[in-house]
Amino acid sequence: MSDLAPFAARQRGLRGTLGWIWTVLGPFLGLILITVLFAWMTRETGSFLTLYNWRTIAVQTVVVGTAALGMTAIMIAGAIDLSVGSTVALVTVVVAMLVKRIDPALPGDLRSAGLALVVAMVLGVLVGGLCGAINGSLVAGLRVVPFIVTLGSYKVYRGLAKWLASSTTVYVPAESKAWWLSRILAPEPEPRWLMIAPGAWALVALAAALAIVLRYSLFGRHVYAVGSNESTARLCGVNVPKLKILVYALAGLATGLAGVLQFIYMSATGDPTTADGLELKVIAAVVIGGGSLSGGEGSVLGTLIGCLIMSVLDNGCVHAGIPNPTQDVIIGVIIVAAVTLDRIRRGGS
Amino acid sequence: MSDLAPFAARQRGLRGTLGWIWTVLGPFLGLILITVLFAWMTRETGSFLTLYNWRTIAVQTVVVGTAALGMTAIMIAGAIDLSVGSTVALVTVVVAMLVKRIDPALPGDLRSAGLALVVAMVLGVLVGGLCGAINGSLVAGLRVVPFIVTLGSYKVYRGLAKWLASSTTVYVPAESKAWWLSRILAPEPEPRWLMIAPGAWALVALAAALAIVLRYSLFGRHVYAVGSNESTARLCGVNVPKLKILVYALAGLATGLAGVLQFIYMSATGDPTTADGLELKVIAAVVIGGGSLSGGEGSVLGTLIGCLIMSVLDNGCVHAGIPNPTQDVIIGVIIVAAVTLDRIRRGGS
Amino acid sequence: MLLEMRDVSKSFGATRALDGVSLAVAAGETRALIGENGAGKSTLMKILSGAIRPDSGSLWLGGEPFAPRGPREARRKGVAMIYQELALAPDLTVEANVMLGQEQTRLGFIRRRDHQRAVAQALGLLEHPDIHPRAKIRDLGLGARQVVEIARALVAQARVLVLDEPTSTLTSRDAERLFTIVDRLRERGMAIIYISHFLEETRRIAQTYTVLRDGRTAAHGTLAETSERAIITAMVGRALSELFPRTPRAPGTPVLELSELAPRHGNRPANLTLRRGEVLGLAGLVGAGRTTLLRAIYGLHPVVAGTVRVAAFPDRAASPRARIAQGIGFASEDRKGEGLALDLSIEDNATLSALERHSRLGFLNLSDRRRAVAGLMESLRIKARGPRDRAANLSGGNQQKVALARLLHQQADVFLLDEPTRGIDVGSKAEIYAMIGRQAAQGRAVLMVSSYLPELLGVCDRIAVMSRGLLSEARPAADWTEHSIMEVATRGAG
Amino acid sequence: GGDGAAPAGAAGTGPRPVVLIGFDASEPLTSALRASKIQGLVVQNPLAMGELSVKTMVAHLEKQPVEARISTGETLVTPENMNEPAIDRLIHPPQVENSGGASLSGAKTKKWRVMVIPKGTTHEFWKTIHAGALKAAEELGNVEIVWQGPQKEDDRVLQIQLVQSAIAARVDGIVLAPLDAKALVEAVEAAVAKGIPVVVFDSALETTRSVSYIATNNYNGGVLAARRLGETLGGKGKVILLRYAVGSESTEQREKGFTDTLAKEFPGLELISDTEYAGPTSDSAQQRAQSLATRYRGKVDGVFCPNESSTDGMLRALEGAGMIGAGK
Ligand SMILES: Nc1ncnc2c1ncn2[C@@H]1O[C@H](COP(=O)(O)OP(=O)(O)OP(=O)(O)O)[C@@H](O)[C@H]1O
Ligand SMILES: Nc1ncnc2c1ncn2[C@@H]1O[C@H](COP(=O)(O)OP(=O)(O)OP(=O)(O)O)[C@@H](O)[C@H]1O
Ligand SMILES: [Mg+2]
Ligand SMILES: [Mg+2]
Repeated sequence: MSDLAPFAARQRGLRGTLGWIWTVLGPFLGLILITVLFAWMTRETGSFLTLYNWRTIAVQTVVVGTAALGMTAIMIAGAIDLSVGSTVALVTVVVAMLVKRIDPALPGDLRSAGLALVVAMVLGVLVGGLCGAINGSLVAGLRVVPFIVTLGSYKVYRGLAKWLASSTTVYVPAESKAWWLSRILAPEPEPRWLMIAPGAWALVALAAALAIVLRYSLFGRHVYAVGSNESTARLCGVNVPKLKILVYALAGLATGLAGVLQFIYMSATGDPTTADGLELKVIAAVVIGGGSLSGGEGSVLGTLIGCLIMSVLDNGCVHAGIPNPTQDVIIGVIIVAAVTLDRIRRGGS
Repeated sequence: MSDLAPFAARQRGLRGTLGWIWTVLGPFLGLILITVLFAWMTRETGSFLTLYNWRTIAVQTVVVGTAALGMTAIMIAGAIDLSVGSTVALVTVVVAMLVKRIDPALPGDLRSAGLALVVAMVLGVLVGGLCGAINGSLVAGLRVVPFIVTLGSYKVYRGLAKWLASSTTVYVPAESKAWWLSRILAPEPEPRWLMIAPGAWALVALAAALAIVLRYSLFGRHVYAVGSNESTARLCGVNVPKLKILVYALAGLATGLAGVLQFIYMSATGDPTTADGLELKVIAAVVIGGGSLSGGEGSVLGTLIGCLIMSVLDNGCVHAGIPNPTQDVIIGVIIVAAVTLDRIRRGGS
Repeated sequence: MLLEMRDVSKSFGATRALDGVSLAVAAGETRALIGENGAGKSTLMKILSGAIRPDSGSLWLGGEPFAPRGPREARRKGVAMIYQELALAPDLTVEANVMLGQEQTRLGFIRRRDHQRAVAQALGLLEHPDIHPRAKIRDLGLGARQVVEIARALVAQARVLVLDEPTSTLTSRDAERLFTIVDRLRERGMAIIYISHFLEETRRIAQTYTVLRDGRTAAHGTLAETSERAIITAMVGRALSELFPRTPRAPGTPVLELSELAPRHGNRPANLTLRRGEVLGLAGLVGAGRTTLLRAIYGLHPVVAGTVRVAAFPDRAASPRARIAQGIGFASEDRKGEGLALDLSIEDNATLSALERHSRLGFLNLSDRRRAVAGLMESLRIKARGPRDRAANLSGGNQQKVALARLLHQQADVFLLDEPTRGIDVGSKAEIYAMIGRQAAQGRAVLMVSSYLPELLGVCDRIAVMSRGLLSEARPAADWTEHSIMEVATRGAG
Repeated sequence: GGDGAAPAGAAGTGPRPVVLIGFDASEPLTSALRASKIQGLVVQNPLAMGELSVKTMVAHLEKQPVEARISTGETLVTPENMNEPAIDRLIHPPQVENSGGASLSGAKTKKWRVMVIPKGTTHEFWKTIHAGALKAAEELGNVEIVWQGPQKEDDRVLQIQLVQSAIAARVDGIVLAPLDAKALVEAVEAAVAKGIPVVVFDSALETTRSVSYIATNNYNGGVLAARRLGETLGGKGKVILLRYAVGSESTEQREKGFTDTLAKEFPGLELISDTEYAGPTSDSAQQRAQSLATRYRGKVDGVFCPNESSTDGMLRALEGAGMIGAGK
C-alpha cells in the first residue's frame, strides 16, 4: 500500500536501529514464529527443517497460492469468489478429458512431446478465465452481491464437472503423460539449479506480475479504488462493471492455472470432487495476509505468506506427529495468534 | 424527507389494486416460484406437493434454520461466524457423552423419563452459548476480524469434538433413549394436532422471539446500529465490545440448540464430523433472505425463507429424480435467480 | 467554569495535532472555537467527548476531574457532541438514530411512544416536521442528515454541548433556527462550544472565542472586543487581503446547455446555459434538488427526459466516464460517502480521475505523479505528512481540499462544484475563490452549488435559485440580495 | 531398522522402496499394481453387492424368504495373481455412466420402484454398485431403480434426509448403504413403519427391522492386507497406516483388522504412525501423504491405506518422493 513510507518512518523512530530488519522481516513474523515452533517440536527427528521438506511445502502451496492470487485481486476490488474450488475441479476434468480426446489423434512424435497436454492445459486455463468472466458478468449485470452469484456458480461449476466426468474420476492413460509432466511439481526439480519445482517458480512469477500490476498499473489503482469506495471510483470515471468483469476474468485465469496445476499434482487426473472447500482456504490465506472482506486492502506478498502459513501448519503438524484432533486445535489457535500478532505489529485496529 | 412521499406513491401506482397481496407475498416470491416449479416437475407422481412431504421439509429445515437464526443476529451486527458447523458437531458429541455418563447413574423411573437426555441437552445448548461467547470475547478482545477469529475456532471446536469423541462416533445406548426423543423431529408428530414436528415448532417460536427482540428491544436496536456503523454506535455510547460478546453468546445458544437438534436428528448420535460445511449453507440462507455481509441488514423472516428455499431445492430435486450433477446446476441457477428476483422486487440495487 | 481543559496534547504518530491547549467554558456561555483546517479543533473536541484519549493534560467538569474512558462515559456525565463527520447509522431510521445511545426502555424493550414524542419534539424545534421519523438515513440528503444529528444532541439534555461545524451543510434559514435554539439552551445554563469557519456566524451566536493554530492556543477573548481582522490574523498568521477577489472575465460561448432536463424523483425540467468564463451559482434550501441536478448533468443520476449538451461533443449517453472525457469535473457534497476513498492515499484520491496523465502503456510513473500531487498540495495548502498519507487521517477541511485538487489535476473544462467550501477555513476559502476566479478567467466554466449565500453573491457572475425541484431563471449576481434569494427559495416551498 | 538410510534430499541415491498395500481398485491403482509399485490390493465385489441387494429386495417384495446376512467376499490381488480371469473381472468391473435408471417424476412403469441410496456417488466403487443394481433390474424385468446418493460423501445428515425424502416419495423399497451404523436407524425404522422394506448393504446398520445385510467382511479385508504386508517385508520393518476418515465404519473395520493382525501375527513389524487421516478426497490424501512421506523418508518400509482415495493419494505422494521403485 502506498502509505508504507511515512508509516515506516514512524515505526523506525520507535524501534531505533533495529528498524530496517524489522521493516523487512515484519510481515514474515508469523511465518517465522511458526517455523521456529515446529523446528523446536521436531528437533529430535530434524525432518522438518530439511531442504527437501521445504521443497515439499513449496509444492504443496502451489495450487492454493495460485488460486489465492486471483482471490487477492477480487477481494481488493471488494468482491468475493466462492466458486474457486469448483472451478479448479471443473478445469481438472476438462483438461483430463481434452487430453484423452486430443492425444490419440496426434502423430507419434508430437504425442511423445506431450503436445496434447500443452494444448489441453492452455485450454484449461482459458476455461478458468471463462468461469471467472461469467461470474464477473453476472455480478456486474444482475447487480446481485458477489457472495450469492458465486455461491450459485460454486454449485453450477461443480455440477458441470461431475456431469462432464460422469460423476467419476477421469484418468489420463499413462502413454499420454509426457515425461515432463511429473517434473512440474516434483519436490526435487530437474535440472538441479532450479532449486524448487518449476510449478513453484510459475507461482512466484505470477505473484511478481500481479504485484506489479496492482501497484503500478492504472488497472491496479482502479481495483483498489473500486474496493475502497465504489461510488468514488464511479465518480472518477472508472467503468465499474467493466472493471469487475475484468478482475473476475483475470482471477479466473489464475484459478484456471490452479486447476491445471491441481491436475498435474494429481498425476494427470481429472477429479470432479477435488478442491472441495478450497474457497475457504484461499479466502483465509488472503485475510491472514492482510486482505479485507470489505475491499480496498490486501497485498500479494501478504497473500503468499498467508498461504505459506497454512501449508507450514499442515505440514509441520504431520512432522511433529501431532494427532489429528490436536492438529485442528493447534492450527486454529495459531491462525488467530498469527493475525493478532500482525495486527499488533501494524499498530492497532 | 419531503420526497419520500412521491416515491412511495409511485410504487403504489405501479402495483395498483394488487398492492397489499404483493406486499404480503413479495418476500415469499422466490419460494413460491420454486414450489410451483417442482410441483410441475413432479406432477405425475404428485409426491412433492403432499402434506407428508412438507412436514418432511419442515423437519429437514430445523437444524439449518436454528443455526441460521443465530447467524442472522451476528450478521446484522456486521460480524460473521464460520464456526457454526464445528460448534454443532461439538455439541452433538458433548450431549451424547453426557447422556452416557449421567444416565446409568440415575434411578430407574427418572431414566425412563429421559432426565439424563434433558439435562444433557440443556448443557449442550449452554456449551453452544459458551462457544459463541468465546468467539465474541476474542473478536471484542483481540480486535481481530471475526472472519479470522471464527476460522480459528472453526478448527479448534472441530478438533475438540474429535478429541472428546476419541476421533469416532459416540452412540447413546438404546436404553438411554427416552420414548419422546424420536418424536421431536418425526415428520408426522404425535399428537396429531401439532401439525408439524415439535422441533419445527421450537424453530418457529425461537424465530418469533428473535424477531421481536431485534425489532423492539434496546439490544436489537443496538445490534442494527453496530452493524450499520460501528463507530457511530460507539460514539453514541453503545458498549460495542459487550454487545458483540452478547450477540455471539446468544447466537451460540441458537447454534447449541441446532447441535442438540442435530443430535436428535441423527438418532442420538454424537458425530465429530457432522455439519461440515454448515457455515456456508447458513450464511447463504441469511444472504438469500436479504442479509448483508457488511452488516446492518437482515431479517428473521428473510432468513427463514432462505432456509426453506434451500431445503425445498434439496428435497424437490430428489422428488424430481434429478441426478446429482444436474441437481447442483439447478440449485446454483435457482439461488442466483431467486436473489435476482428479490432484488428487482425491492426496486434495484 | 463548568468545563476546563488544561494543557491538552495529542499526537498521531509524527503529527502533533494538539500541543498544550487550554480552554474553559462557563455555564451559560457559548465559546467559538476557531482555527485553520487541521489546527486541531476536532481533535480537541473528540478528546472532550471521550472518542480519543489525550497524551497529556487534564479535563475538569463542574470542578471535578473528568477523564472519560469512552464516549459512553462522557455522555453519561453530560457532554453531548455533534461530530463534524456525520455520525449516523445509514440502515437505521431517523428515529432510531436520534435516540441511539439514549433510548428509553421498559424491561429492555423500547418505549416507542416516548421515542416518537421526543423525536417529534426535537424535529419540531428545528422546524423540520418534513423529515419523516421512519425514513432511513440512507434515503436522506446531507442537509437532512445534519438536522437529524442536531436533533440527537437536542434530545441529549447535556450540560456541555459541542457543535463541530453544524452549519456547513445547512441553509441560512436552517442555521438561523439552530442559532435560536442554541441561544435558548445557553440561557438555560448549558456550556456550549461552537466550531465554525463562518466568522460572522460565530459573532451571532458566541460571546467568547478561542483560536487554535497548529495545535496551540493562538488567542482567546471576548468577541465583542475583538475585530474580525484580529481573529483572522491570529488564525492564519497574516492579514488576509480580499475574500472575494474579482478576476477580469467575460462570458464566452456556451459550454453546457440543459434543455428540459428532468432527473428522476421530484425535480421538474430545468433549462440552463453555462458559458465559458462564467461562474454560475445555484442557491436553494436543503432538499431543493440542486445536488440532484448536478448529478444528473454528470451522469450519476438517472434522467427521464431532456438533454445536456456539452460544447463540441455529440450528445451521447451520459456516464461520469463520458463526462470526464468531455472535460467535466464534479466535486461531490458527500466527501465521506462518495467524494473520497478514505482508505486510499491523498495521491490516489487526487489523481484517480486522470491517472492516464502519469502513465505510459497502462503503467504509472509513480514519482511523476507524486511530484504533481505535491505541487497541488502546496498550492491548496493541504496539511498532511505527504502525498502518501491516508485521506482518512486528514482533517475535514483538508479532505475537502483533496477532492478539489482532483478537479485541478483532471484539468477540467467545466467544474460542477457541490458545496465546494464546506468545512474550509477562511484563509483557504479565499484561495479557493481565487482558484475559481482564475479558472473562469482562463475561459473555463463553473457551476457551483452553495448554501452559503455571501459566497454565492461574492463569487458568482450569475445566480439561479432552486426551490422544490424548480429551477428559476439565472440572473446576474448584482440583481440578487440574500433576502431576494431566500424569498425565491422559500416561495416555492411555502 | 532405518539405519543406513540415505539422508533426506541427498543427491543420487534415492531412499529404499516402500511396500504399499491398498484397498479397492481403480485404473491407476491396477496399473500401479501391474508395474509392481503396489504390492497388493484388497478388492471387494461391488458388482455382486449391487446385484444381490436389488435381487434380495425384490425377492422380499414378492414375499419370498431371504437370507439375513450375505457376504460378497474380499480378495487379495497381487502383481502375481492379477491376470487370472476371475480376478481380472473383479478389478475391471463394468460401470454406469450418468444416464441410467428411472426417474421419480414419471409415472411408474414397472411393478416395483426401488430407491438405491449409496454413501456417495463419485467413487468408482459406487458406480460399480450402480451397474450391479441395474444388472439385477434388467434380469428381473419387473423393477426400476432410482439412484440417489447424498451430495456430500460421508455426511450422515444428508443421507437421513434422503431416506426421509424416499419415504415421502412413496417408493416400494429402499436399498441403503448406511453411512452410520446407528444414526440411520430411526430413519430406516420410520420407513419400515410406513411399510417400506429396507435392504442394507456395504456397511452394517444396527437394526432388526431391515430385510437383509449384504456386504464385504471389512475386518477380514484388513487382515488380508496385514498378512500380505507382513509376508512381503519378511516380518520385519516399520509400517505406516494412513487412516481414511473419522467415524467411517467400514474403513475403521479394515484399519482394525490390519492393526490387530500386525499386533498378533507380526511382532517384528513396528507401526510408526497411525494417527493421520487422509480425508475425503484423493488430493487431501495426497497432501497428507506427502507430508508423511517427507517425514519418514528412508525410515519406513511398508504402508497400508484402507480405501481407494487414500491409496491413490499415497501412491502419488510416494512416487513423487521417489520412494517407490518402478518394479523391483
Ligand atoms: N486519526 C488520525 N491519524 C493521523 N492524523 C490525524 C488523525 N486525526 C487527525 N489527524 C491530524 O491532526 C491534525 C488536526 O486535525 P483536526 O481534525 O483536529 O483538525 P480541525 O481543526 O478539526 O480541522 P478542520 O477545520 O479541517 O476540520 C491534522 O493535521 C490531521 O491531519
Ligand atoms: N424518494 C426518493 N427515492 C430515491 N431517491 C431520492 C428520493 N428522494 C430524494 N432522492 C435522492 O436523494 C438525493 C439527496 O436528496 P436531497 O433531498 O438532499 O436533494 P438535493 O438534490 O441534495 O438538494 P440540495 O442539494 O438542494 O440540498 C438526491 O440525489 C435525490 O435525487
Ligand atoms: Mg475538524
Ligand atoms: Mg445538496
